Amino acid sequence: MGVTREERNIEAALGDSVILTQVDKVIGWGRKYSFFLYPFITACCGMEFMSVAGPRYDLDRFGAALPRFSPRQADLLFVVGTISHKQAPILNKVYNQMAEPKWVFAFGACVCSGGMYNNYSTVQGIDTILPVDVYVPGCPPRPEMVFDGLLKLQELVANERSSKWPRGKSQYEPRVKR
Amino acid sequence: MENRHQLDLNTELMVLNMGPSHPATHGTVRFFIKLDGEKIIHMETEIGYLHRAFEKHCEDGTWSKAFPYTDRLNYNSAPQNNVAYALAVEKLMGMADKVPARTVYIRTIMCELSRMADHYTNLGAATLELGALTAFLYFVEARELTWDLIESVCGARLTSNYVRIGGLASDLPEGFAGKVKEVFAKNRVFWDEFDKLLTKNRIFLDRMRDTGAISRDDAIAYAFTGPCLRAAGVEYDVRKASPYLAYGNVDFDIPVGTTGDNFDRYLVRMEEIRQSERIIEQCLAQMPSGPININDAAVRNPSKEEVKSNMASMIFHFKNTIEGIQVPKGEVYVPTEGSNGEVGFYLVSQGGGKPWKCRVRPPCFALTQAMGHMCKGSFLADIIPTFDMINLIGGECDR
Amino acid sequence: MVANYKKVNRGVTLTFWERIYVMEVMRGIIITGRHFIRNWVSTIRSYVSGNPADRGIPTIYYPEEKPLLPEAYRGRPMLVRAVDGKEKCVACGLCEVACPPKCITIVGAMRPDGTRYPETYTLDGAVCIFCGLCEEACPEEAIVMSPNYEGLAEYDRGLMLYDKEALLVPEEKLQGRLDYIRRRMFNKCNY
Amino acid sequence: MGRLIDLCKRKLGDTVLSAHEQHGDETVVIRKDALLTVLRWLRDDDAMKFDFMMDLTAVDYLGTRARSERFEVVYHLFSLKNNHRLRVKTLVADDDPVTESVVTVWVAANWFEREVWDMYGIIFKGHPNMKRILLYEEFEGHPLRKDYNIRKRQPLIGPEN
Amino acid sequence: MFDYTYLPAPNLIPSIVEMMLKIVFIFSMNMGVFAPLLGWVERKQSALMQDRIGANRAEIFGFTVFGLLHTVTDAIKLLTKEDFIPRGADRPLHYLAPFIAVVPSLVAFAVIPFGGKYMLWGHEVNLVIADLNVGMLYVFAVASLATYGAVIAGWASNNSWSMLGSMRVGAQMLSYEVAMGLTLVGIFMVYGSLQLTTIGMAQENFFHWGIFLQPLGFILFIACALAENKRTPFDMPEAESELIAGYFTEYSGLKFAMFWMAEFLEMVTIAAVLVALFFGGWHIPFITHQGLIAAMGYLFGANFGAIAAMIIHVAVFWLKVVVWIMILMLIRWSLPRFRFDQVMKLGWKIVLPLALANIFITGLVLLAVR
Repeated sequence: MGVTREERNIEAALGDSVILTQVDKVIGWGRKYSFFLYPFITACCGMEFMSVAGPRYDLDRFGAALPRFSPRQADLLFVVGTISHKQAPILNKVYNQMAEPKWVFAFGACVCSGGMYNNYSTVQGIDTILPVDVYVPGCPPRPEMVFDGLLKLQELVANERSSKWPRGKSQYEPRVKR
Repeated sequence: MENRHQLDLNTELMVLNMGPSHPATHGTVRFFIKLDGEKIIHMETEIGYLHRAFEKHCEDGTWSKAFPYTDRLNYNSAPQNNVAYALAVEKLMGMADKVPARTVYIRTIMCELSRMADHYTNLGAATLELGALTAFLYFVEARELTWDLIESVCGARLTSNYVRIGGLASDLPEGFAGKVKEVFAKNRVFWDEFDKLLTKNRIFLDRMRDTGAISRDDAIAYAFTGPCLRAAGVEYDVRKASPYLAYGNVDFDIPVGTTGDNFDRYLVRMEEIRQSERIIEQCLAQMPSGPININDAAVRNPSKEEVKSNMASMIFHFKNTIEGIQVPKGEVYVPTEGSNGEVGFYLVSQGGGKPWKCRVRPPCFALTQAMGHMCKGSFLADIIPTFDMINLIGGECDR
Repeated sequence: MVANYKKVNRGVTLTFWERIYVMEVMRGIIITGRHFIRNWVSTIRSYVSGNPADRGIPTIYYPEEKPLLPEAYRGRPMLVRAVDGKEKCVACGLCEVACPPKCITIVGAMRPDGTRYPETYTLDGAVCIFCGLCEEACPEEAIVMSPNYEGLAEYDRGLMLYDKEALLVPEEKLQGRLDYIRRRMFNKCNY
Repeated sequence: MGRLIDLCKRKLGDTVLSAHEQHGDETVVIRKDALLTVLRWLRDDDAMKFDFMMDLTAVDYLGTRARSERFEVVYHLFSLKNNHRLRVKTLVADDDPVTESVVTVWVAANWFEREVWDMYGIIFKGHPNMKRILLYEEFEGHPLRKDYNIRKRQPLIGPEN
Repeated sequence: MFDYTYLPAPNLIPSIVEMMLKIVFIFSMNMGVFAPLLGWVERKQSALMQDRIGANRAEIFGFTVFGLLHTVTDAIKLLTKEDFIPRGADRPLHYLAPFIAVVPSLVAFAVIPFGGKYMLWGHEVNLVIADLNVGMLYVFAVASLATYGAVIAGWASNNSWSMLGSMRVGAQMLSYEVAMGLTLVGIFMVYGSLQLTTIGMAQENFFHWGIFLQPLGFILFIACALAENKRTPFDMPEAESELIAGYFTEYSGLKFAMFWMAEFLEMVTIAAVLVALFFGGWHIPFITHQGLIAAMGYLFGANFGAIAAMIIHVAVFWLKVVVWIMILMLIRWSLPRFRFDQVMKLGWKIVLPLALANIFITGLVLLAVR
């Protein structure tokens, strides 16, 4: 039944034993080819995301074609499109709801840095509220750029130590409860 | 009557919060739904999750810097917004008739190409949310081919930033007409397959027909425009009512529905794709040669050669870029037919290089407003086709 | 040559065969099944022959195969290094002004021979929207939108802050784009 | 002067504060207190028949006009039957930003008026649900007013910047 | 009522060995081959239908095996995923639900014959785990248990979307179970038995296959079976665009995988029932059961010939099952989904009356023939 947080802590206490590193490798290999996405699509980049998943580029080749709209079943939070301040608490909530291990993929300039929307309503890069693993610039990025990012993420995941998990919740709490 | 029925069965109303991260709401809308079983008793729509301060940004920059922002209004059909904005500024400057004929035709072609791309996306996404993933991906590929055309002209797949005040960013590439022919031949196959898969499929028909219907009068009262209005049987299309660009010179049909339900909207959009192809083919046949920009250094940056060789041009180039194009005082409203409905730019200039106000009339805004009206009394599942056929584009609705 | 309003055919009257689901389901299956078999056969053929062109599917196997980009494609902006090894940029600052997201910062300086050059030229790749307005604003053809789109993804936002050295590219590598903008965009015959 | 302006002036008399035509767009400025009656007449009269309220917005003329005329609420009307357009404006003062709601005339005005309230802080009397629409309730100020700085952020989560 | 002959009375040891082998075979076929492989088949098949290539990049020492390894990576990923139980959930039931969902589709296989009867060294081998004389009733009984898994999952999750999903499951499964039972009454009347082996043997003649004798029953059964399986066009309980993930919205990791597996296993069961009832079970068209055994016996000798015939029959059966699974997948990926009330309408107003009419007509025809 999965791995509970307590077991993770034991692993962390044991440190870098050889067996654990080998296990990490196998787990990393498994994880890197099996991302279940949570597409958090808000804006223009979503159209490009359709293309990424579409026949021409085919995200499924990387084993990441199964979008799960329930955050519990997703591993990779694809933040696609501008995040406004109104949207930010929801993004944060979705991130907190995701089951470990989880990664965050910043898709497009708006998500990376706010892009051209340096104004009162736009979050200036989601890394101000969440930990982000890979940034893909472009407005919107070409599907090839997205795959570059995905390959980088796969590399990151393959070499991850299990002691990294759990990542826990986002460090911020919304100011207003709704 | 309804109350008594509820008392009899002693059902409890269920309040459901749908979105904004719900798969059917495109991430930008939240519905508060009161359900009696699966029936919608009351529905409220909340938008604004993609408010990106379009107007404030336009007021912040020069006239020509607004183009990238207009791209991202209706991002499915960026060239249309570019064109609409350029037309408004040109009209405000009183030089609408000085734009070269070739530019007019190229703009028409780009408008129609993006309309096709928009409808492909919209219809595809609608079927995706109704569960037919395969049909969706056929249209994604068709859109991909259309985008290839747009990219070969504009240099970007989605956010084209192609039109300029008094001209265009670049000329059509060599051999464009031939490529268009190839792509259209392929797209027609996809269109036919999509049509065969869905139009007469009873499952699809039952989902679409008589759901989300709006009467003619209600559609007018809610200021519907575009395919949704025409589906309700109102004969109104800006391209016909007040022809702009080259629409007066081409022959095409404007599909009109009868009942204003989702199925009519679907049919109207399907037909518009075919008509757009017709318009483009005619435009390509009529395409005049010549320049694509106004030869007026105060409006359109002069060519690079001239900037390098001519001091006056150089000064204009610097002034246009730094201070912005000087637009006389005044105000203007220019309606154009976007893929979702009337996209109108209302510009106010107080003189100088920056817009005082740059307002866009968002067709989706008015359409989304009627969601509660259209969905009342129908089932939870009917929200999906209705909302898809409204074609809410966050960038345009929330700006 | 006028537009006409035309009622769409609603196709309301389904025939009996269409009403009973079965025939329509069969038709749908035949269409998708045709795709399935065609693509299956062509994919196997391409496995055997090793020729990607044999695949009936439009999928591009990205990291191994690259798409064919049109000439007009705007990738990441690059600075042009002239044949003599110096940057073409004269630090006039027009691109800085023209950039809608304001991602460019330039500090200009003077060479001993009196020509201006950018001492630092920073472009924030995380902010850039690839709109091409800098290219249009540049009077010297010193910044152009290269067809380069690869390797832009990063683990850290700070790494996307490109300095002058990262942006400078020899002129001959950008020749295609330079030709294109001279021919199709800012050519005199276009005015 | 355009045909519609003439018609308006003849019928409405001194409720029309001013009128002008530019680039073929006809504009009438209406006294605020007569707004509802005028708009209703514009909708129902056969020569006018403005059944579409295409757009409703406001403009902030801070610094270029007297404070009593700071805001303009702009209605873009369209008639399907007669295929003509008219722009109707009304002036709203800075210290008393209140005007009549036209939801009873055109249902479509509902969200547009909420948006104007959100962006400009103009209150529409008689509106059924005068709440912010694009921004969130916690937002202070009205961003499209000329005195609101574009970079003044009020985040709901994360660091203040 | 019950016929106890299937109990291993006369020669105990070979019977127990036979029984164990059969159970192991079916279990490994389902859990070891079909559950993981179907994930891959579904992925690849849908990809090719949609002009894509599908998962093909997972590699181990440079081998990608047409993307088969993605099944392994998925398994590893899901095994190491955090197991999540939402706040306010009913913990024991939340744990129990996925098991309740998986087990019935496995257990239902006990009565489905995947081959005929063969004499091996004087011991009769009957290729069905439990040759119940009320076989089909048992399948119905067990299949209806699966409903509980979904309903409990939705209820235990403390989430309104899950709840809606499980409500839909309950309603949909109940209504289609009734219809499904009735659609098969025609088959029972024609073959005069509820025992699946008897029905299987009766289809030895190609023209006595269920599809020819009960065409309407076949179409209705497919509709009901799809509805029972909760896949498009009947995937209301888990409709992504309506209910996010339906009743298993709040499940993660392995428990989510179990729901997934349950769906695939159900598909195998449905395909197997279809083949057993309508497509001649293990029979090859125009070749009789004894004919094949005799032919093989002529080639390899009596015992080994029987083994060869057995292998051929089992292979034919599974081949038919695989073809049917692929057809079911084609249906799943080609069609849009119904609306909930339309599903109910279809179930109660169309399928059920038609099933009754089918029984009536079958009865009349049988009367006329006899």
